[in-house]
Amino acid sequence: MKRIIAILLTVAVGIFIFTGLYGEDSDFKAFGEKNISDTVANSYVDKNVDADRESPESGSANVVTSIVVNYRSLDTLGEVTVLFVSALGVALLGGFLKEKVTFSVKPGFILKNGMKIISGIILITGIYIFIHGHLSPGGGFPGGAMIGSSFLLMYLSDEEFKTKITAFKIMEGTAGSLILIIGLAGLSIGGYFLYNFLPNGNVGDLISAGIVPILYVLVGLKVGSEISNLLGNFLNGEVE
Amino acid sequence: MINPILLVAIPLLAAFLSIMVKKLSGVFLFGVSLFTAIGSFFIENGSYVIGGWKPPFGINLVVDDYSFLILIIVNILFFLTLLNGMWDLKKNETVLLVTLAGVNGIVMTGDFFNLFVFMEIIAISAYILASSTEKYYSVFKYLILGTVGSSLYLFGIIILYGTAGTLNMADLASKLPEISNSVKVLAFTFIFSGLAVEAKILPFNSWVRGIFGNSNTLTGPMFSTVYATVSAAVVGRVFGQILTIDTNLIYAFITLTLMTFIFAESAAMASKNLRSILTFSSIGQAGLIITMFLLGGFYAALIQLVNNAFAKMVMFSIATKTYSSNEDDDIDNLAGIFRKHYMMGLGFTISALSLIGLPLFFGFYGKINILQTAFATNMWIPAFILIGSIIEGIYYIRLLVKLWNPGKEGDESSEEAGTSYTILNGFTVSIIALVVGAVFVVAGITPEFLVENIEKAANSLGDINTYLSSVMGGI
Amino acid sequence: MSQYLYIILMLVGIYGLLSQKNIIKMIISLNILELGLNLFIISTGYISGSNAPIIIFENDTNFVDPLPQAIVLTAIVIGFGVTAVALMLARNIYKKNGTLEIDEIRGEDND
Amino acid sequence: MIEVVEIIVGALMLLFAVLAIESKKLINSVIYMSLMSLLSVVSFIIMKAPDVGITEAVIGSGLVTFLFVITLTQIKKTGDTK
Repeated sequence: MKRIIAILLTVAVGIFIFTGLYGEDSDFKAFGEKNISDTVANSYVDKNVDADRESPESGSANVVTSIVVNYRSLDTLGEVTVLFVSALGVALLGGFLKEKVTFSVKPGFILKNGMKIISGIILITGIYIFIHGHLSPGGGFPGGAMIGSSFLLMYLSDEEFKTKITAFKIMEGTAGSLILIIGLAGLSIGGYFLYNFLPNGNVGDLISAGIVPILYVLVGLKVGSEISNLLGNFLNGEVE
Repeated sequence: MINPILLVAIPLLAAFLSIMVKKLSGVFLFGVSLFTAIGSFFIENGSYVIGGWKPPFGINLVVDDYSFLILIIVNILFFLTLLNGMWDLKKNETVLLVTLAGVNGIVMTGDFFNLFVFMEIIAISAYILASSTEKYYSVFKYLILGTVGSSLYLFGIIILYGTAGTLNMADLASKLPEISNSVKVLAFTFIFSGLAVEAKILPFNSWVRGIFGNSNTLTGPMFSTVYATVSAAVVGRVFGQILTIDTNLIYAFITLTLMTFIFAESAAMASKNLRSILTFSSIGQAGLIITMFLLGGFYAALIQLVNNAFAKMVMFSIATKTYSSNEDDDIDNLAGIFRKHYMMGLGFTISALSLIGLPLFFGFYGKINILQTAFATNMWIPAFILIGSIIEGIYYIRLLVKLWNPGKEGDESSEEAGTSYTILNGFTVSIIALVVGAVFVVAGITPEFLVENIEKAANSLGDINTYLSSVMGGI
Repeated sequence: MSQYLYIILMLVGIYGLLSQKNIIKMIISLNILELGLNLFIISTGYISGSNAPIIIFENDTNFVDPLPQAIVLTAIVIGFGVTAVALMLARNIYKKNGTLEIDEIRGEDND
Repeated sequence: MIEVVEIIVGALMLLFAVLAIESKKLINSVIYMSLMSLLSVVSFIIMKAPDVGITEAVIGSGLVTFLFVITLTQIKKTGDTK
């Protein structure tokens, strides 16, 4: 009975969406026919948002990174706070279970040593991705998540790798405070919060785009330590 | 003159530092909350740009008379909630700092997607605060509804971006006439349903009973005042000023909010539990306030918003304090408790009477203006509002009578027949109750100082042109 | 055409939320809803015949709309955060009530 | 040609979504969900969004699947029937 009501309700919402979006008098652009000139993103791409800036706006080759960190940087600050609060919430909710869960299947010799190599490789790729965040695709978030998954492999593969590492908390705190200190420095130097006060250099080489790479590296470190903490808390449970 | 971004940045900085120095997090919390409560008085109106990029491209924080008033109220309420909830902090200091940053950010932001991000920050902090009372299933229902709501909200603003090409509130307001009607109806319905979860409107407020009903001395006042004010203020900004919707859509939303008002009041009439009466009263007031915002009666909505926020601060803190000291808030067993705590009883009575809207109290101006704006529209809306207000008056008067004279109904009130419960360490609660009660009475008699600020805020919400000129000519 | 599929994916997520009674299944439907929404957001930004928004040659700026990608980047990580909190809640619900079916959990609206 | 691949990937995702909701065993629905987010990485790449593809690959199919499996092992309900 409940299933039938659910189906009816979903079909009703679906009809409402389809007639609204794809009806005859709706000017919602069909798939693929949108042209970028009538959206805000046009000047992100041509990099001429603020003509009277002395150097080219943001030297970052990856336009998405320049949007996420340079043009709409408050979103990224909010985003990092969301992950910070959910990592904190997981710690508070699951905090009473101190011991690390031991699985029935003990990790064998091959698994233990193989993981040591693989998690090293994943760690380096993660760091590479968020250092080159403003040049190649990817950035602080996927890079940080890769760091988290490399530590996850270490948690799973050998027993005594304890999950309560205070170093992550320290790194998380310092990276977050550094992001805000850079923002406040931008406020005092350039008059705007998170103002890009460093010279921009030319598009494409590593030291370019002002504070964009610095911010994205800090975001990567913070996201990495938060996700490792969060996964560590998930691994804590009653030792059966 | 401090830059309003500090109201968001300083609490965040304190939150990030407080996880490193756990012992100082309490000091950080009270210090930063005091800073924002005082700092919010020293903000100048204007559009503050983030990162130096002009509004349609960058994100801007808009401080006009409306958000200035809401900022002051919300920061004062936050500080009072901390004073009330000192005993129930339970390692939540860092989460509260992040909530403070999110609350300040959501009121000031001038960008739709930024509003979504701050809404998520507030929602996740609310899930963690609410789960400090170990009622995990109610928190789970709140999480599911909250996440579905914010996903629908994101779907709505993406449709608007797909057609209008911008995410900035001012830019979108100027581009609204070009969007076709069917897309507008679709997008506004989804945006309204997204915001309705937090604003406790009918189809999405099944979570409220579990969260508010089981609240402790920190989460009770926090959710019923700070969160209620912020969610109503966001609906006021988005649907009152920016997105002008045509009449038949407005009447669709208004039927929802008025049904919320009527059902909540009648449910409060039927419940026998102090905290659940206040819960249903909060839902009802939220419905009433948002009806006023949708009808365009900003002045009445803002007075009722302020009135409801401070009245609920007093009532919820007393209700949760009695529950935490006696583990029971059934009003029959609590009969005559105010005889033992005169100060709390006085504060509770004044705020209850002001909430109903009796003359001589501040709430009177709210009720009068609500009825004025309602009568200006048509016959049905004021009829429902009157019915709801009468129901509300009945159950509050009945509640006060029961809580004042001890003993069961009927037999004459005798001193020892009253409840054996007492309220422990209620000193700060009674001080706050008295202060807020005094403010209600003074504002009831000489309302100039409060009403004239609310008048300015209502006018600034009314005219979109000053908003557009301040943003488009942004500093 | 594939935009219709992503909207239907969102509707399947909504259907899952309405009809399922197991807590883990509800979290899965929530993830399906968010995934469908992210796919829909990217599909609104897609421009056929243009390439990814990475500047390789200075003058060639025939790009897809980068703004929806910045939005989805944030939405994915928010979805991850909410899923982590939801799963921890599910674990606590199971520890407290011994079951994951919502109709077997005793009403705790207001004890 | 690329549109055909897109439609197939979209239809497969839809199929896995329905299977994830309707399957009896919890562990099966978790596996279907992670398969679906893996396929979504393919469609992100087709729609010229490499940033989002990498993020979805690492977070969506990688860590979210781990969270579900760990929660199920903690709950020991991997074989839970409806």
